[in-house]
Amino acid sequence: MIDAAALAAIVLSLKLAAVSTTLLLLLAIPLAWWLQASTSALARASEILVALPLVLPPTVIGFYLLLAFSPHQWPGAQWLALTGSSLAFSFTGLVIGSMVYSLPFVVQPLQASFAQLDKGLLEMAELQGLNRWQQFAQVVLPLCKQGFAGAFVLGFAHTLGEFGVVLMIGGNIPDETRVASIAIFDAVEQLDYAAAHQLSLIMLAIAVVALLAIYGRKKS
Amino acid sequence: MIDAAALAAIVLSLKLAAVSTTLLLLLAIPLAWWLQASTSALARASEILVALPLVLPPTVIGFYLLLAFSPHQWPGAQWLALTGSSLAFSFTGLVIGSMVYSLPFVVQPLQASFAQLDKGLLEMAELQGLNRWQQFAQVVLPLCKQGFAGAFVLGFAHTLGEFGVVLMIGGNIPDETRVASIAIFDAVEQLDYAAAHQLSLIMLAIAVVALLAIYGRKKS
Amino acid sequence: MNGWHINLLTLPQQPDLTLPTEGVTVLFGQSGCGKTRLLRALAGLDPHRGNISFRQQRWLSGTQTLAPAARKLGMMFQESRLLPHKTVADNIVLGQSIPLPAQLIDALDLTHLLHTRANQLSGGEQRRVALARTLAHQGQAILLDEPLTGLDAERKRNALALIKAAGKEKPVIMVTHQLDELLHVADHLMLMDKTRLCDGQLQALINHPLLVQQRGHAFSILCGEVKPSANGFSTLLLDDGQQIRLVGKQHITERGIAIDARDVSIALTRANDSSILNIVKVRIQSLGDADAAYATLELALGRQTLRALLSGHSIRQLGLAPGQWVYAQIKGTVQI
Amino acid sequence: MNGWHINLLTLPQQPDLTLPTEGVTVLFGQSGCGKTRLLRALAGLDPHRGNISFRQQRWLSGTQTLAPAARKLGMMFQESRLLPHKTVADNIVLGQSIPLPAQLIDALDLTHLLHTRANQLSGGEQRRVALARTLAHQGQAILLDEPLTGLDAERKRNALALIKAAGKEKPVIMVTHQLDELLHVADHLMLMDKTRLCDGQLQALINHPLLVQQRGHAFSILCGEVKPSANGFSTLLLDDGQQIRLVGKQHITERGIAIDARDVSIALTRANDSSILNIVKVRIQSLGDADAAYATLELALGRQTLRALLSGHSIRQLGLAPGQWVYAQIKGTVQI
Amino acid sequence: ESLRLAVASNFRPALAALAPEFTRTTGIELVISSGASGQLATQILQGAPFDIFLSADDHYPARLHSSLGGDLPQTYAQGQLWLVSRTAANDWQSLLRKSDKIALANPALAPYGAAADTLMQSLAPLSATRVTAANIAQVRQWYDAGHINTAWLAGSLVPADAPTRFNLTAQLHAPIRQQLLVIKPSPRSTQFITFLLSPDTQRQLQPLGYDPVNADD
Ligand SMILES: Nc1ncnc2c1ncn2[C@@H]1O[C@H](COP(=O)(O)OP(=O)(O)OP(=O)(O)O)[C@@H](O)[C@H]1O
Ligand SMILES: Nc1ncnc2c1ncn2[C@@H]1O[C@H](COP(=O)(O)OP(=O)(O)OP(=O)(O)O)[C@@H](O)[C@H]1O
Ligand code: MOO
Ligand SMILES: [Mg+2]
Ligand SMILES: [Mg+2]
Repeated sequence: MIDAAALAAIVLSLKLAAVSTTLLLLLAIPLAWWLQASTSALARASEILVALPLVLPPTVIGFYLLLAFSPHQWPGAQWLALTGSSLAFSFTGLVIGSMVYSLPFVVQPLQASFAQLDKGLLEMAELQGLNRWQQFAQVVLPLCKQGFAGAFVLGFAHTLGEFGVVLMIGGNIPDETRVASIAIFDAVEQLDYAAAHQLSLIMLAIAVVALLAIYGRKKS
Repeated sequence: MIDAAALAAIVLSLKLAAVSTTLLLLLAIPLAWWLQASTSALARASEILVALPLVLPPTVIGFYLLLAFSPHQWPGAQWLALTGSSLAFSFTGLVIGSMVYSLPFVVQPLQASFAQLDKGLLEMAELQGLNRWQQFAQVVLPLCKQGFAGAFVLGFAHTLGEFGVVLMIGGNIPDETRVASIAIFDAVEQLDYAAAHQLSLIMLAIAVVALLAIYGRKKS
Repeated sequence: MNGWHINLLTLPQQPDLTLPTEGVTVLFGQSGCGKTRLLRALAGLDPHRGNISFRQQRWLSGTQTLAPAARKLGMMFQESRLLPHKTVADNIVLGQSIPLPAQLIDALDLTHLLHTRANQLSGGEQRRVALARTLAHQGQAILLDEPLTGLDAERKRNALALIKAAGKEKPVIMVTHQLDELLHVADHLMLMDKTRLCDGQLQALINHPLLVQQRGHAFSILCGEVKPSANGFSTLLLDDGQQIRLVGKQHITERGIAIDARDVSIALTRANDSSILNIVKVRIQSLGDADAAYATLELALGRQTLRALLSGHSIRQLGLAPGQWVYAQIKGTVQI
Repeated sequence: MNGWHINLLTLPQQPDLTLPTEGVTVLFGQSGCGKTRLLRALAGLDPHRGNISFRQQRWLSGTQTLAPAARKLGMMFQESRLLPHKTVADNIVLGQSIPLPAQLIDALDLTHLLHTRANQLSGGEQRRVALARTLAHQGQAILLDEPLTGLDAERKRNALALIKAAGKEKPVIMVTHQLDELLHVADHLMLMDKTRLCDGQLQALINHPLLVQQRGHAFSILCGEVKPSANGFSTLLLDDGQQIRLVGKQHITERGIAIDARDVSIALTRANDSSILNIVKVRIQSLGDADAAYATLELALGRQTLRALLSGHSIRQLGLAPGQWVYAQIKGTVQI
Repeated sequence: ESLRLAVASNFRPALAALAPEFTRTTGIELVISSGASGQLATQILQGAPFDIFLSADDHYPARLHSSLGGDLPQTYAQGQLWLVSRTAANDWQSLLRKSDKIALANPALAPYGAAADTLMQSLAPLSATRVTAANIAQVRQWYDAGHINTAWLAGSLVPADAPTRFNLTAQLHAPIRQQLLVIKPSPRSTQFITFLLSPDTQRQLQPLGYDPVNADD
């Protein structure tokens, strides 16, 4: 039924989403906490900075990432010097691109959730001797679980569906950067609607299963 | 400096974002409330349904919307019969498309925020004689303001940056459906990098001003 | 007409009772016995099965329930439940189109806090704001869940007077664990434990085991004709012609006085050189368990009963016996 | 060494005091006077300026502050602050690697609730869990912000005993509005109003205006040699050779007894036929304002002072005068 | 009066250069929407309000014609296929052999990509990584940003400063025919087609990177 190329694209998409979302959460959790806790001007500026990528179309973000990754530009040159390989047309590049693009979708629900957490419980937890990590695991995580679920869902699903950035910096290389969203786009462009429908359905099915797992657990 | 076409695109983008976000909030607020309050299977299913559009690339969502809007299909035919005009390639169509695509980004922060609201305050408010609307305005809104700010920012910014769906159902028609994100994309495609940079900067500036207005108010 | 008819099948006590139309009903019972759940059931906040009606209104009938808002109740929750972003003034009149209740605010010492936002209040200040809000509520009844916790003695006295006054206007149900609060405001009593709920007049239930178990010793309630204050005294004229005199600003109410059995001592002769004002002649009805360290005696005072808590030692030393006439010295009284 | 040295410039009372190493210090003051703020300052929860040290540790020095966790304090907040998603058992041992404190749990009647999640508890149950958690804390001191609100009398008695016991192990500071709680557990007292904070031994401050104003009448504290219980009595041997006898299971502690001035009456002769156990011979030191409805008399009892609240009427009738020897009848006592 | 044109991205600059002349002589405004040919075709199938579709190839117009009918597609320009590089090389075959990364448009979507693919197949096997772009403009972007040193481009997109460049149009077995299809016949549409196919206009295509249409095509 499904050809090997389509399957490879789906597997790659899942891998990209899993890696990006994991890294994103690691980055977004402390960031969101800082944004809601701090009243400094720096925090307000960062809040805006995080939201900014939102207003540019993904392909344009991809375009700017393309410029940033360029060996002629400082960041790209640094990366090349450090790792010996280029970020463009690589899985690592896609991960970075997806993270830049999905960051606000992960930070915002977390930040809103943290803002509503009863800070008195943290005071209590600190006096009871819980360290930072325990406070996070035993107080913040369970009490903000809706926020975490929201952040995870938005981040994961958004990365699965990510397309504009990947299109720009990916290069459509099978097994490396040819993710499912690109494959569906290709099919539509070729007016191969049957293939597009099939791939779309598979993506939706995967999403339903993933969401069921999250929301099913959440409400119990 | 800025040519009339670029200006028209920006104005159109702002109009689209304003209309879509307003309608989205009107739709998403009761929806998010229901999703967090209800324990019914229907609510869980709807929760998943709302998040589903996320996993498909925007151009593919645009493709399916295009099919749905088609006068050969039931929804498009109904609309045509009712209004005498087609949804595809119209501003109204863009609004609907943006709403479908941005709905999860508005619903999720609201839902997370509502889940953390102290329901005891609503019990109190009800006994004090506040009606539904007053409860919303005087209890939910001020206490979930971070969630509302998050929903608004994600919804508005995302619609400003919306591109894939608009590209597909809009048809890039000047003044009607050629929004700024498409204009930037066009400029990049035409290798007119200067125009792309200029438009991107304008969009970012608008975003900074809008975000400042939101976050500035929020923390005071 | 009556206040509440309550018959709830979904509480472990399965309460089935009728509360009076007016006055303060105190709901008393151990922590965790279900007091808050009962108040919530009355307010319609949880699903229940049974029947509740108030005056002519059906509030619950089977599982058909009248919405909380339609019951028109003022309720003070065990937690203060203020809107943190609103000022004290806005919290007090929340949802009620009334002017600021200046008298209440003054009596609860909130005037200086009117423009403070609720999230800047101390715990006791929050309680007072919540109480003001509830007492100012224009509804047809008031429910108070431990309204006086966290208040200092002075504020508590003022608050009790307000609650008592509110009971004159509409029925009030108040949860408390404190005996002094109960004695000050209760017209009617509901005594609850995890399985039972019984109710009745304060007079009838004052020595109910559920109450005595909590406070440790017995009370008496004496009623009589109240004579207005003269040269510093109010006088309660008992049915056998004897008098109880009370000094001070507060006057005896028609409801009488409550006397802690600890505050009653016995003498065989009337002491003429004692500072104790109230010495009444009584006949010993029963001695209680005179072998124990302490025993509660029941003393006939006219048609009423006075109780005295004496040490077994004293009982034996004085050779007290049922039927004997003795003098009861009453030191402390609580005007109820 | 000492417990706390506290010198805070950022509280309106500008407290500057030294608290003892052990025992229970009660912090008493009107609602809103700043008690919670002081406890929070001690716990390091708000920014402050000044000096705080505990034993040899500097907790605050200028604005340099030791982190709350490093102060190793058990603190019970005015709100219970339980983790709603955890069981009672998990809440009690939260953050402390200790086994479940079975004795505490039993004394606070929480055994049947150990596996209940905290969001399913009644208000009083929450308070008890929070108290158990705080008393089980392995830190070097304990802060309790109104720990007994919302508890019924029986639970309150048990909790007071636990708090008193905790004070034997490490210093405890406890906020309360309730006089009975204060008398039962206070070794040391901090009296606070919006502008002042003074501290001292319970004995020294028992009739401080800030305290009397709240409760309305005076107290006496009598100390002496305690003689072990014999045939149902404990005896407190006063310095002039007279005795106070107390009946019952509870025995007099070394700290003595507190006597409410309301519970003391005066007779000119010793009544031999009265049930009042304790009649002591005293000399009137001062009469107070005998023209008022009530007056507080000071009575010399050996080297100690006993206070009696009498009606002006009685004082005039008995013709009491300073220097006169009379008999004081003591009805109620509180063992402190 | 205006005429709505849906034009493949690669031809848009050329069209923009020709438009003023057309408007001046006919008084008809051109409303230009550009995009990927496949995307424009999809939209037209769903009723997009365009008068004329200018595709990057002959495939999409044929597909549309089979569903919509009407006049047959017509070739309006012939594409030039170029191989450009920053690396010096004597011939295009050795250039391809020594490149490590080669960018081309997706053969499945773009005729330039398909043409490039055919030429590369003839040299197989090549060691280079093939980086595939969604359209031919993207190939140029990659080249510009320095990610790619060797790229297959349309004549209209060849950078003026590329050190190595080969026009390989002649190597192709079949020309790259960019065809148009009239979606909504009208006198204005006819006017435009007449203008575009006129020898005058066709002559102007050469400097814009396209070969004129042969009279016999
Ligand atoms: N977060 C806050 N921000 C500003 N002011 C506050 C805040 N919390 C309390 N206050 C004010 O500080 C004063 C002291 O408050 P505190 O909570 O210490 O009182 P308290 O003595 O504990 O009273 P209570 O017995 O009512 O708990 C009060 O006037 C209160 O209004
Ligand atoms: N949300 C809840 N879910 C399940 N059980 C609850 C819930 N709230 C209270 N309970 C349980 O119901 C019983 C009665 O609770 P309730 O709050 O009515 O007690 P209460 O008499 O008001 O006690 P307190 O004096 O401590 O406030 C308790 O055993 C309590 O554990
Ligand atoms: O159809 Mo194009 O010319 O590859 O953008
Ligand atoms: Mg309760
Ligand atoms: Mg306090």
